[in-house]
Amino acid sequence: MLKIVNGQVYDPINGVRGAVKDICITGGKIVAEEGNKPARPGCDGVEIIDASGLIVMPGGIDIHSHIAGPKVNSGRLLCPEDHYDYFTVATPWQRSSTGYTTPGTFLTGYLYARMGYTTVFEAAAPPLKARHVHEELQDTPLLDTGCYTLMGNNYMVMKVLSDPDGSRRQERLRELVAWLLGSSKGYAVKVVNPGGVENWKWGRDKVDLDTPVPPFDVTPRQILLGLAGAVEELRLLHPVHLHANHIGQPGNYRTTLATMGALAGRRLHLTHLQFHAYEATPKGGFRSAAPQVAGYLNEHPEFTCDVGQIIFGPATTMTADAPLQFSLHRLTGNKWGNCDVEMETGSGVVPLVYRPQSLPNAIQWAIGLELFLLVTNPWQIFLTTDHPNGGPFTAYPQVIRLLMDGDYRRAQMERLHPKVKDYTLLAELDREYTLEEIAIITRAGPARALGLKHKGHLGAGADADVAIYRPQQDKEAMFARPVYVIKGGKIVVRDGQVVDSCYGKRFLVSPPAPNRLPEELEEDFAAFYSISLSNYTVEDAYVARPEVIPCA
Amino acid sequence: MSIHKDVVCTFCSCLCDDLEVEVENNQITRVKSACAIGRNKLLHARSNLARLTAGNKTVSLDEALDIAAGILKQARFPLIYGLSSTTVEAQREAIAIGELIGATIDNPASY
Amino acid sequence: MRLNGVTIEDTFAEAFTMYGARVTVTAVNEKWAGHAARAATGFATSIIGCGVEAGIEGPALSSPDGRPGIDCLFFTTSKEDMEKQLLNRIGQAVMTTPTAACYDGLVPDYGRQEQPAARLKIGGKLRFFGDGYQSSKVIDGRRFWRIPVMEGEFLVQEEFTVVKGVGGGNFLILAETAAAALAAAEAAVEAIHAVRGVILPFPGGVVRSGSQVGSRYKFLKASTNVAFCPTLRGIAAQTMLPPGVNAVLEIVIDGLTPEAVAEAMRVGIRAACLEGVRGISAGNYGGRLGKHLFPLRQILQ
Amino acid sequence: MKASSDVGDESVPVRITLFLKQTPPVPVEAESINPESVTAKDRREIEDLPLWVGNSKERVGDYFRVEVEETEAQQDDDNAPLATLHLVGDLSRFKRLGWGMSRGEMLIRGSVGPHTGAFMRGGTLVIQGQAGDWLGAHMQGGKILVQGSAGNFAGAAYRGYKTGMQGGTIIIRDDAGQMLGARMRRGVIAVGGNCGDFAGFGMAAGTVVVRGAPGLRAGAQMRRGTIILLQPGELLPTFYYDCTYGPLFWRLLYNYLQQEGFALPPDYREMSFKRFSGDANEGGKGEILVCQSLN
Amino acid sequence: MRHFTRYSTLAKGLFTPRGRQGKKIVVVDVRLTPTARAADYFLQIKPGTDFEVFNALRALIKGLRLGNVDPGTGTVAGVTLTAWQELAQLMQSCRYGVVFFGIGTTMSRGKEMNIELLLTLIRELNRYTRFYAIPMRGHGNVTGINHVLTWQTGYPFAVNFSRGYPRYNPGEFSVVDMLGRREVDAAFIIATDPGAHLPRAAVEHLQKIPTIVLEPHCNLTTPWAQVVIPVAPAGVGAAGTFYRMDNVPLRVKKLVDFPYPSDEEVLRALKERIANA
Repeated sequence: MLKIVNGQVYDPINGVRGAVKDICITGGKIVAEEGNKPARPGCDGVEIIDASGLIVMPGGIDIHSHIAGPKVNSGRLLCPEDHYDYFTVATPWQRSSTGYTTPGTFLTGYLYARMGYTTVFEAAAPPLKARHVHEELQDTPLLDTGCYTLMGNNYMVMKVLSDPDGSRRQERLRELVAWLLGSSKGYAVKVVNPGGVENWKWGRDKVDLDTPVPPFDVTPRQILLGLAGAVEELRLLHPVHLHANHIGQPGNYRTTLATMGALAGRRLHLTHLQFHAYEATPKGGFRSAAPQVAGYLNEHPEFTCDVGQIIFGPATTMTADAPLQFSLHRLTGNKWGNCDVEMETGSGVVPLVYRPQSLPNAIQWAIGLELFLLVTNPWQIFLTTDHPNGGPFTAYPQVIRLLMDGDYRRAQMERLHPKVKDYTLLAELDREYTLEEIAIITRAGPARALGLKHKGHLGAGADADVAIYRPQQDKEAMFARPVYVIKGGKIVVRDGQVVDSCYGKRFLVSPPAPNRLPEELEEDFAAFYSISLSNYTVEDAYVARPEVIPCA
Repeated sequence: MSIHKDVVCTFCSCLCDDLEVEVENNQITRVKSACAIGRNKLLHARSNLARLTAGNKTVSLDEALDIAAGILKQARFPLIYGLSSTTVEAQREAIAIGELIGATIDNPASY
Repeated sequence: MRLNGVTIEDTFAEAFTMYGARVTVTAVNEKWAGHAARAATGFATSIIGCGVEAGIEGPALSSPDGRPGIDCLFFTTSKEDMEKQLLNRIGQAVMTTPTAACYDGLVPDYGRQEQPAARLKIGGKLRFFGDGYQSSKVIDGRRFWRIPVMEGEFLVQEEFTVVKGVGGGNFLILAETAAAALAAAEAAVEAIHAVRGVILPFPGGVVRSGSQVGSRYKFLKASTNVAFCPTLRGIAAQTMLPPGVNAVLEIVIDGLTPEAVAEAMRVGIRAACLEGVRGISAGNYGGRLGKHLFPLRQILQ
Repeated sequence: MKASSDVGDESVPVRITLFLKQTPPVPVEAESINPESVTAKDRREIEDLPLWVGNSKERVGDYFRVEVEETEAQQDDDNAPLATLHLVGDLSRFKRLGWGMSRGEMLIRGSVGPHTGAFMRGGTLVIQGQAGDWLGAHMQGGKILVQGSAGNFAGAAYRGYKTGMQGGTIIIRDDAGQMLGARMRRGVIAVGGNCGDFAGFGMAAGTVVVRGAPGLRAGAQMRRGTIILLQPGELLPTFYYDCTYGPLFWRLLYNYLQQEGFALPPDYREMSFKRFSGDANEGGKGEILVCQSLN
Repeated sequence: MRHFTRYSTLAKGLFTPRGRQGKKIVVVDVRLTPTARAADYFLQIKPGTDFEVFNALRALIKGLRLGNVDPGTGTVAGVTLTAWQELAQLMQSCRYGVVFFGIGTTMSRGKEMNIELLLTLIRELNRYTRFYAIPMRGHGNVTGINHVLTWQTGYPFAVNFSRGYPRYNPGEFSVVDMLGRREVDAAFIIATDPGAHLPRAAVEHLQKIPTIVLEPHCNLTTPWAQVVIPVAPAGVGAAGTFYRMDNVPLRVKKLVDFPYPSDEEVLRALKERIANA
């Protein structure tokens, strides 16, 4: 048994706002305190952590990060220069590894844990290569993980959607989504630029919500509504996880608003919203549309989002949004890797550097922070950098400081291109996040949005993932180096250093549907896939510690 | 007799995964759908097997492992090479060994 | 004090700080280097009307490309003016001259200890004439621009050094006749040519229309030097002409250092003390104009 | 007061000489050996500097006999005087000598292994022997003089980087290998002998001079910069002939090379060149100047 | 070996229902191979000119002229300019193109620079259409070791751990170079046959140092290796993951029992022995 005593606890799900409270841990779970019996160190195998004067929070949860799988590995492969100067040396409890914006799997686990994060979701797994995602997650220590299955440009999904018979269409789609999730051992449905990736493969330009997309002539709107419907019918805990169309393009906030409008009243998670909140300027540039987008979110509590804050410095952009990556390559002249996953999706990788003196980058930076500050309900907005697209996740403490410390934020604004004030209103925003709000956007909120009832809080029954920080004026320093991090009841980080190693769980779902490919599609699979159907499903061997989260 | 369907051929990197393999008495007796080389490789998988030796003497696996561990631990600039026809699961272990002994790891992709 | 029978008046030449730059022009031969240098330093007698004072200092101390070269000196009252003038003059006079190239001549620095006042981007701006085809080379820590021209390439150094120099060093030759004044002035100019670090910006090194500060007309900053005009000896109260003097000529010296100016004055005055010269004086504004004072008698000792 | 006088005491100019005692059995990484790291250290301290011998950490003293002698050596530009460092012996198994050095002088009487002078920022590195691969890779300043030949990737970039050498001068008296000055962005490389394929590959700026026979594909992928071939070689068809002329900057460069110890006959100064611009696939703003005639 | 029938030229797909028909196959090689015979076009180039080929194709696709190559009679790499122009046109105007390249390109003069240029060519072709490049990997799971090394260490091959963390430098830490320079003092060979495919100098050095081999069958390395530990071959006697040359991971099966443990088991035992010794 492990007992954390006298800490100031921030546990928003249980309404604890800084009260001094003891946390008891047994068997990897948080348990109710047994009366007032003082636990004595050394007795009854009780280990005590004296958290007097320290801040105790649930372990951090990253709802959207690219940490494992084919395109992350392409990024590592493409950029050895990202790795030379950033490495860990092997110790008895730590493997060696390298990488800054695309750390190796071991280092990814250590770096997250060293910030107090204990759960991370890989945001994009193409089903055909899902085995690869799981192989990497198997090698990612100290974290509970899961992955989202890409479906927004899947041929079989589009084929089903092209069925004119409405009820058959819905049923088939439900079965197909369930099967794709099951085969890929995914946790949620990920949609990336629905229809747009496929359209680009045909050498065509960007799509609007109602542009028919070859080869089945279904529209992005149909894909989106169809998948959202299937997700609801399957009672998945996390709604459609959407990377909307027109990412990064001036004027795209209209598409973002139209997308939200199409799903108003239903649940939806919009990822890296910063990249989708640009208003066009007459000269072809963009300005912040954070007020419009945040305004809409404020009236629609059914939606959640994560920000995709950009961080100045190097980043490696990687996404299933192949057309975006191609245009970034053309724009920057930087190297570009692209991968086409036969029936399912595309993807691309381009390294780049965000610079405060670049006006577009400065505006992007400001838009991200504006969204944080303008969305009033912290349960609707979560901290991400869309790692490593907006910058590495290791910058989260810096973002937390930007949110909590207005003076620091204003000082950082001075580094920016001076014209940024003409295109954003960040300078006028004085809101500062409280510790409780930080606990919501980094833990409690993502847990709730993911439907993980035993995560993101410190009540009895929760997984014993705890981060203990020393309060400091400099919030970046505070969140960068927890005093303790406890994963599944085990102390894994002390004073910001990894002291123990273990591997976490993988979250899976089991939707109420037969776990097989709808019969009508078997022929297509056999004809058009390059592998046999029986070799498609990710075997149980690839998930050593599964945890199936029951559907609602 | 048992029939394995959708078998993956590991001969080359095409990894054709539609082979049908018949096994009888722990012997592969028939291979369908494979190319000539793949079929041959499967049919003769159990012939010409290597022998457990150390310094040309037959040894037990334990002894061989002891000798191998001794060589690798002592080496000051060891090389781990190959890994091109084995599983990722084995490759992982080889990398872990490489890290333990401070080796250089390379595979045929380097030339 | 008398020198060779000429009275050296007990006065001082009053000079002021100017910004100076040395530009080395090289070309395939002396002829074409001369064309470029003369054009670049042409019409640069006085800051009052030309915006710059310039002249040929002499054969180049060092020629980076090993070809015949000429050092030119330029003086202005501000760094901004210097940049404007060098851009115009190098761009219009050196870039245009066949085979000519242009280097910062203050390398090696002209015996100065203090830091240069500035380095002006000259080649670094002229380069845009290359319309995107210009290219640069860094050789031994210095950047040169190569601008494609019809004959080949114009090579010009990216930066030119500007130092604080001295403008308006001077002396006056007070002679019995205009002919005697001219002969003395020519002798002085000839002698000063041997001195490095100075130029005589006026035509032939001599100026006859010396000026006084201010004027009765509001729109003029300077006007004729009434005190030394022989035709005004009778009516002008401030006349400073000794008896027997019927013509005065002035030698004006701009230099990179006060020492160089003093040296030029010394050799110039010595050479000017010829038959028919009554006295040597200097433009002295009572110490109001500049911080550099060159007392004639002290210089000559 | 005391501290400053201490510094004064320690900064007597010295020459430190390391004599190789035994050839190591496996490659050694010796970035610990450069003028900065040995300055103001006594013999024992220098002997205690680390060496990576294969996969184990050993000491400089295990492989070198160290001699420290006071000399009249000149003051370096920077505040404290630096030791002049001499290394004696066949060091071709030693990697990373002079890695990142920023000032002082290092003289190696023997051959060296790969990465010598990589990331160098200043000072002078003289190698009286052969140099391995990646000589002066990513160099930013200073000067490397190799009196023998150098391997591949001299002045080049490591895998993945867009930019290799960013300043300084590398002079190789004899031959150089492939990828000479690949992806360089500033600086001068001069080779007295022949060089391998891909000289100046992907250059963004800077100058590569090759006196002997160039390999194939010189200047492939170059965006800007200059390759000067004093002996003609085969060029890729994405280089276009412009004109034959005598660029003035060559005279400046000639003088500079002469001054830095890269001797060329006097008539080379007046040479005219065929100018080719390329690589057209990358915009064509680079140039290859091929010696045309000696006037 | 079924690349032609199952994956490339003959394979039918959603958008290529007629298989071989409707596809254009171009083979560029130094000799007439069976593959070349099956192609629509065969361009026989001079050995070692891959770089020149890619360079010229890049230029032609951009509409650039070639210096010193006569537009009418000129050749590049031994093939007429006209043929290259046709190929460039074909590549630019196709709907979806793939370049399969093999060790002829990676091993001929220019080596990795050939690949860099080829990939640049492919990148640029994507301004006009979709174009891809796939390396033809020989060994069954060489793609897998590249992947696992990359996700664990950050680098795909030539990874050195001598200082306790991964470092990468092909040429310095690659097998042929290290053995050629006689730097290695012990070798551990797993699931490959260096005796059969490494250059002679490299093999000679291997024969001089203690070499341990993990290998199911007798091959050209086992006779002289100091320690030979036979294992069950993957995909026959042991299950596990293989990555196809286009990066698709598949699980290979165990079909029959072998008298030997799998590589994985041997390696794990060895790891523990080393760690606990």
